[in-house]
Amino acid sequence: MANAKTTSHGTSADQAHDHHHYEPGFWSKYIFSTDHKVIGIQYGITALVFLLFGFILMLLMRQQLAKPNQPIPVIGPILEKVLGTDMVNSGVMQADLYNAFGAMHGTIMVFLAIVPLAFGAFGNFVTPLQIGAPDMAFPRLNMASYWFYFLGGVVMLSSFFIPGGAAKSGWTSYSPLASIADMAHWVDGQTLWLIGMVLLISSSLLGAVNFITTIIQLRARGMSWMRLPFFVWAQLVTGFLLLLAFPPLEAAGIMQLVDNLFGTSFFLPTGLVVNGSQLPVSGGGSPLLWQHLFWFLGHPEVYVLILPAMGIVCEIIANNTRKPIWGYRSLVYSVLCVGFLSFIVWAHHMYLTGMGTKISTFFQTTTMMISIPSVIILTALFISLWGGSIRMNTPMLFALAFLPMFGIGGLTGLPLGLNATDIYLHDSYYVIGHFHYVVAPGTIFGLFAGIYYWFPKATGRFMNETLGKIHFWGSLLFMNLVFAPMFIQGMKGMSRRMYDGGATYAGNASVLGLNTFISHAAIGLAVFQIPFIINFFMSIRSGKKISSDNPWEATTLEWSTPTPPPHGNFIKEPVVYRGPYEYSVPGAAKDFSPQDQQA
Amino acid sequence: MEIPYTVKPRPDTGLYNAKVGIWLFLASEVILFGALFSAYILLRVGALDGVWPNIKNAWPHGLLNIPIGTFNTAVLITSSVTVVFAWAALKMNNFARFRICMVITIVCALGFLCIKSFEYNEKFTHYELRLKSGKAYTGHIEVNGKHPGFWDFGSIYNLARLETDKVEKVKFTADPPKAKPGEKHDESTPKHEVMEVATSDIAHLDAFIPRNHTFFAIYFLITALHGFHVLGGALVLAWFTFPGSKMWLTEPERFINRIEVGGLFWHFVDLVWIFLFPILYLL
Amino acid sequence: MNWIKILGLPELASEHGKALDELTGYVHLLMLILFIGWVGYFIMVLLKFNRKSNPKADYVGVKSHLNTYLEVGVAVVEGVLLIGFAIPLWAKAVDYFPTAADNPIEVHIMAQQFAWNAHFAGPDGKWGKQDIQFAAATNPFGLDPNDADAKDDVVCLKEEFLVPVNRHVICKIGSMDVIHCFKLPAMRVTQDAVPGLSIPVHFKPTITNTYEIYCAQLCGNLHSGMKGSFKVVSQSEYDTWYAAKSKAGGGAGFE
Amino acid sequence: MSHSTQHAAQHGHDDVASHLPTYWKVFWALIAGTVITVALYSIHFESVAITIAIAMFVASIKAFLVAGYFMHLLSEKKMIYGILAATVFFLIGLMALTIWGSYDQPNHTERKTLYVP
Ligand code: HEA
Ligand code: HEA
Ligand code: CUA
Ligand SMILES: [Cu+2]
Repeated sequence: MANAKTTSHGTSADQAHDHHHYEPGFWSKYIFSTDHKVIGIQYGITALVFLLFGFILMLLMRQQLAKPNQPIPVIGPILEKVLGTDMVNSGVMQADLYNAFGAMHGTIMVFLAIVPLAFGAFGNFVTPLQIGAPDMAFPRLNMASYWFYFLGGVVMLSSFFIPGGAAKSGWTSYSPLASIADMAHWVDGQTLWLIGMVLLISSSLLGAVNFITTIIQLRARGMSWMRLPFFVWAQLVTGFLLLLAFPPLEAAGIMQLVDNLFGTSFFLPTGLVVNGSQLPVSGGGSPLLWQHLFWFLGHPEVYVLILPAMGIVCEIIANNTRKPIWGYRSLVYSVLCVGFLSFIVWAHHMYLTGMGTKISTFFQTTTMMISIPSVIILTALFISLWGGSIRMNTPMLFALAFLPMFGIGGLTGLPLGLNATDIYLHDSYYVIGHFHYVVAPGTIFGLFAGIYYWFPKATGRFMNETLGKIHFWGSLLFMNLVFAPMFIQGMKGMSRRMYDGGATYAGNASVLGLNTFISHAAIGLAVFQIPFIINFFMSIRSGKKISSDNPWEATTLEWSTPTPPPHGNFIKEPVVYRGPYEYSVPGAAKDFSPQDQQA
Repeated sequence: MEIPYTVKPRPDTGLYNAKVGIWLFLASEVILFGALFSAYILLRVGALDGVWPNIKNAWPHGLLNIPIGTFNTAVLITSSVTVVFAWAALKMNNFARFRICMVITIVCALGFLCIKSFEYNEKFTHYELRLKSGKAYTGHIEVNGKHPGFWDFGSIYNLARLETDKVEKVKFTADPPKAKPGEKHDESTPKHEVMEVATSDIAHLDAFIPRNHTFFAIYFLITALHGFHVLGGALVLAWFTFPGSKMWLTEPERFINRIEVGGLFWHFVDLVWIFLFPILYLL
Repeated sequence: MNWIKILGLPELASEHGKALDELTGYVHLLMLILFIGWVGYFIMVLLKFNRKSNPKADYVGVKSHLNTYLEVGVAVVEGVLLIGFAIPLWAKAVDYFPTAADNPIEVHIMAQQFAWNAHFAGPDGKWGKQDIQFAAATNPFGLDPNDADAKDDVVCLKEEFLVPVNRHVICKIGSMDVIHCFKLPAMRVTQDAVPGLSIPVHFKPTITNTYEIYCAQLCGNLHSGMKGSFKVVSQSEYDTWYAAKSKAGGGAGFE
Repeated sequence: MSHSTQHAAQHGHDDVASHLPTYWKVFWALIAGTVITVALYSIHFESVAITIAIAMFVASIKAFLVAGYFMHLLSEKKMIYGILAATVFFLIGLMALTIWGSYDQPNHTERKTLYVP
């Protein structure tokens, strides 16, 4: 089957008719579909829109940082009309709006853009194909998972338009601030944030159950654990992270919701005084409890952001070096190790909430330990390049750039992980720089690579290479120009979440200029996304047609289905004979030996 | 291709899909309730002294109705055993017995919820009163000749409410002092002290509701969450028992699997209660 | 090495900060070495093994075990930084407190939306009685106006306070509303102000000057403006200020 | 009755029938456990720690019975054990570390009824 000429749509439809005695209508085919590929694409489109939206919020914030308290050109007055003068006054963004945008940028990027794209979209579209399964184990659950996500997104977005505006206490929503930031309104942005989160968490839990079951149960014949593509391993571990790390935040979210709506004090200690009078609550709660429950999710969550990207990068590197991944086993063990350890490092976000020596020693030791498997993964990918015959297509460029970018992000995690150095760096722009290097040029590049790589599978057409390369080089340059200066600002001590960009403090004077620089770079970054958007939509209609079902000459199973794969995916039940990355096998006729190719 | 292993177990794992699915789901539920238990421990251990009347430790324990709780535990245990019997009956090809067992289960579930709502109501009408003089009581109130309660909604009083409603005084029937574990019952105190309290003398007044104390907050939160699980489970089991049981005729093995999976969830709900009961009621 | 310059840190004005800066320097040195090593290798590989220079891929690839040594090396260095530096420095910060023999001065810091307040015991060395019932905008520490010990307490309401140079300062950090973060960049001190807790930090300022207090935790819409400041001055200057302040008394805020 | 019903029935009949007495026993053991816990509570031990320990011990036994017999965990497949082992491990991590984390604080840290430092 592998490398067969494109199976015509006619044939695949005929095949589908064997099982389905009716032709599904528009709604059940594209909107309420239970087909994992359609759901994957729904996830993908929705998440990309949120990604863009999150970026636009940030551009507005960067405008404020570059020119504090000056009217936002053009958009300012519009925002003022839409959001009211509390939020934008004579075109000037108010502090409340800055904070709301900040919280929503973090939330949207993490929970509504990257996770749905990395796990929901790629996981859904690719995983069943790669393991040789006809669909997910629970297709209807899969659909429910998407709609919970969608609903969660709608609730989050609608919070901008209620009185008082969206949640404005950071994506971390620390109590007591989250409970008292908007006391004038009974149902405030924070309330909707929490309801939205509970929906998103439910979505993730359903998704996680489904993915793990699928990977455990629906692997094709011969697809043993050590023959799984690394991407599938990454998805499996990600699934477990979501499954076991999210419930505490769900619990905490419900508790904070009750705090806000019904006056309980889970996270409010006794004797809070706000605006000169005692808060009329019973007290007796613990603000640090929220932080523990939040970060118990929060840290595994960051690996949820990175692992799928690592999986994608691994697939693309193997494919484009035309050689097996070096140290496949060590990759698998490392990713398991990372998954395992990521549950017991969370309090490195809380060093400065008042920690004794013993507990902080525990957490910084585990934090240093978790960096080792990350180093191993990165090293294995680096070493895989050696001896390859590297094809520099757009997916590969993004995958390659992922490595040093993640490297910078990961390395800057070390001084944050050591509590003594974190004393100074905590909550400064250094932290912002650290994690954006991992999630923006890191994860986003991994995801871009995946989009360029699997686009032909989903649509039967390539994306344009020239536009792709423009997109790549522009993004690479401007990502670095945006985030590298943040390390300098952080080192000077500039705090994050500063409405005026830190201008209040004399200590920041020497690095304030960088704010403007970063903001300009962010605009540059935005400009270089335009080729991508054009490319994306144009290629669906008029991209270069693929000439075979396996255009990249890859080995994994998703390439031995018709293009696009019909409902049920495989024409014939696939059987797996070898590992995932058998490229350039000595003595083989071609430089790739697909997993389902006999002998 | 069709999705494999929806009915028959996969040879190498020995499991069918739904079974893996439900156990994964239960794993996340374990962590969910586990997080709430951690919260409970943390809040309780961190409770400050001197906030609750007549109790040295500020955690107002011993306020829940133990006989009712015990009875409810038994109800839930019964429903748990009848679910296994229902499943076993199907395995033994006895559909009639299956249905009887399931009906008992569902009745137990609803019974549990009814009893629980009765308990809730008891708390919503029970008050904590602290006077400016420093005296503190628990008991029942009467405002303008009415006993405010859960059912006539929104009429739970606290000090602020009394003030806005311009209620000048309330009638308060104090509970008889209760023996705490390790204390002797003091026979000399009067059973029910009934008094008229002027609003201006009150330092704090509130029913036994979540906003009054972290204990009630966590008690209501965990039991309500558990209650929703009971309700959800009962609905699913009812579906299997009546409309969904058509599957028994078409795909009996798959139906048995469904009952097994539903049963697993139900046992889990029971299991949570096994820990909840001693923690909330007894300790 | 002058890490302050190399790393672009602000001026250092406390005794313990030197060790922290050095550690920051070493960590960044390690990072730099790794980064340069990897990037060098990376560029070399891309030149050597692209399709043009190497049309046929090698199935096996790298055979040496260099990477294992490298990984073990990274682990060892991390271990050394951890056990040799980070843990002891932390222990010094939170476990070993200046004792009475060190003659420290103690300040209670109270964060509020959006300002910093400071409270000293006054010449009698006794802290005034505090109770929440006295809490008011002008009396954020809730000092009892009838308490004799409170009369001479020094309270700096949302204003600059002074500490003497070269003496240990213990700050007990609290908050009355939300979580703030007491950050003194020049002293290399950071501590969250968590309501319901009073958490101590200590440092020994070495240079006289005025320093800023940052709030480094999002605490509401004026978070970015929540700047405080304190002055490190000579002992005599401090004494004069203290005496004058104390005469005005903790009562200054009671009206 | 369809063909496969009979098949299913043949398969597990004796097997399941032999389990029924066990289920009854477990049921009574659970009831007994409940009664014991309540009874112990009214005895009032000297130390609260003992009361808690005993109550939790009995609850654990009850949980074991429900999970082991009603949920058939005692004869479950390896995969499920693996999933549950990971879950329990992380749960213990969550509980132990949050509680430890809230108590190991810098020297001289104080919890206060009042907000004052
Ligand atoms: C995908 C996301 C992601 C990833 C992977 C990581 C990875 C790591 N993070 Fe990061 N982190 C975040 C996202 C992420 N983080 C976010 C979002 C925050 C802030 C949250 C907030 O407060 O809002 C944060 C904050 C944060 C803090 C808290 C800082 C503070 O608030 O004071 C700490 C402290 O320990 C930390 C540490 C680490 C460590 C040690 C790793 C390690 O796992 C890193 C291991 C990797 C390496 C060590 C790289 C190894 C690579 C090489 C050796 C090769 C190098 C190659 C070249 C350079 C070519 N992170
Ligand atoms: C996954 C997470 C993620 C991602 C990807 C990003 C991406 C970016 N972030 Fe963000 N950020 C956070 C998570 C993330 N961020 C979090 C958690 C915080 C902390 C919030 C808090 O304080 O609570 C934060 C805070 C934060 C700050 C600090 C604000 C402050 O403290 O005051 C800044 C400042 O510059 C910033 C900038 C940026 C920029 C310029 C990008 C850019 O890299 C964006 C790049 C985006 C793109 C390149 C979009 C591409 C999209 C398309 C091409 C769309 C295509 C669409 C279709 C085809 C339909 N972020
Ligand atoms: Cu106070 Cu930020
Ligand atoms: Cu982390």
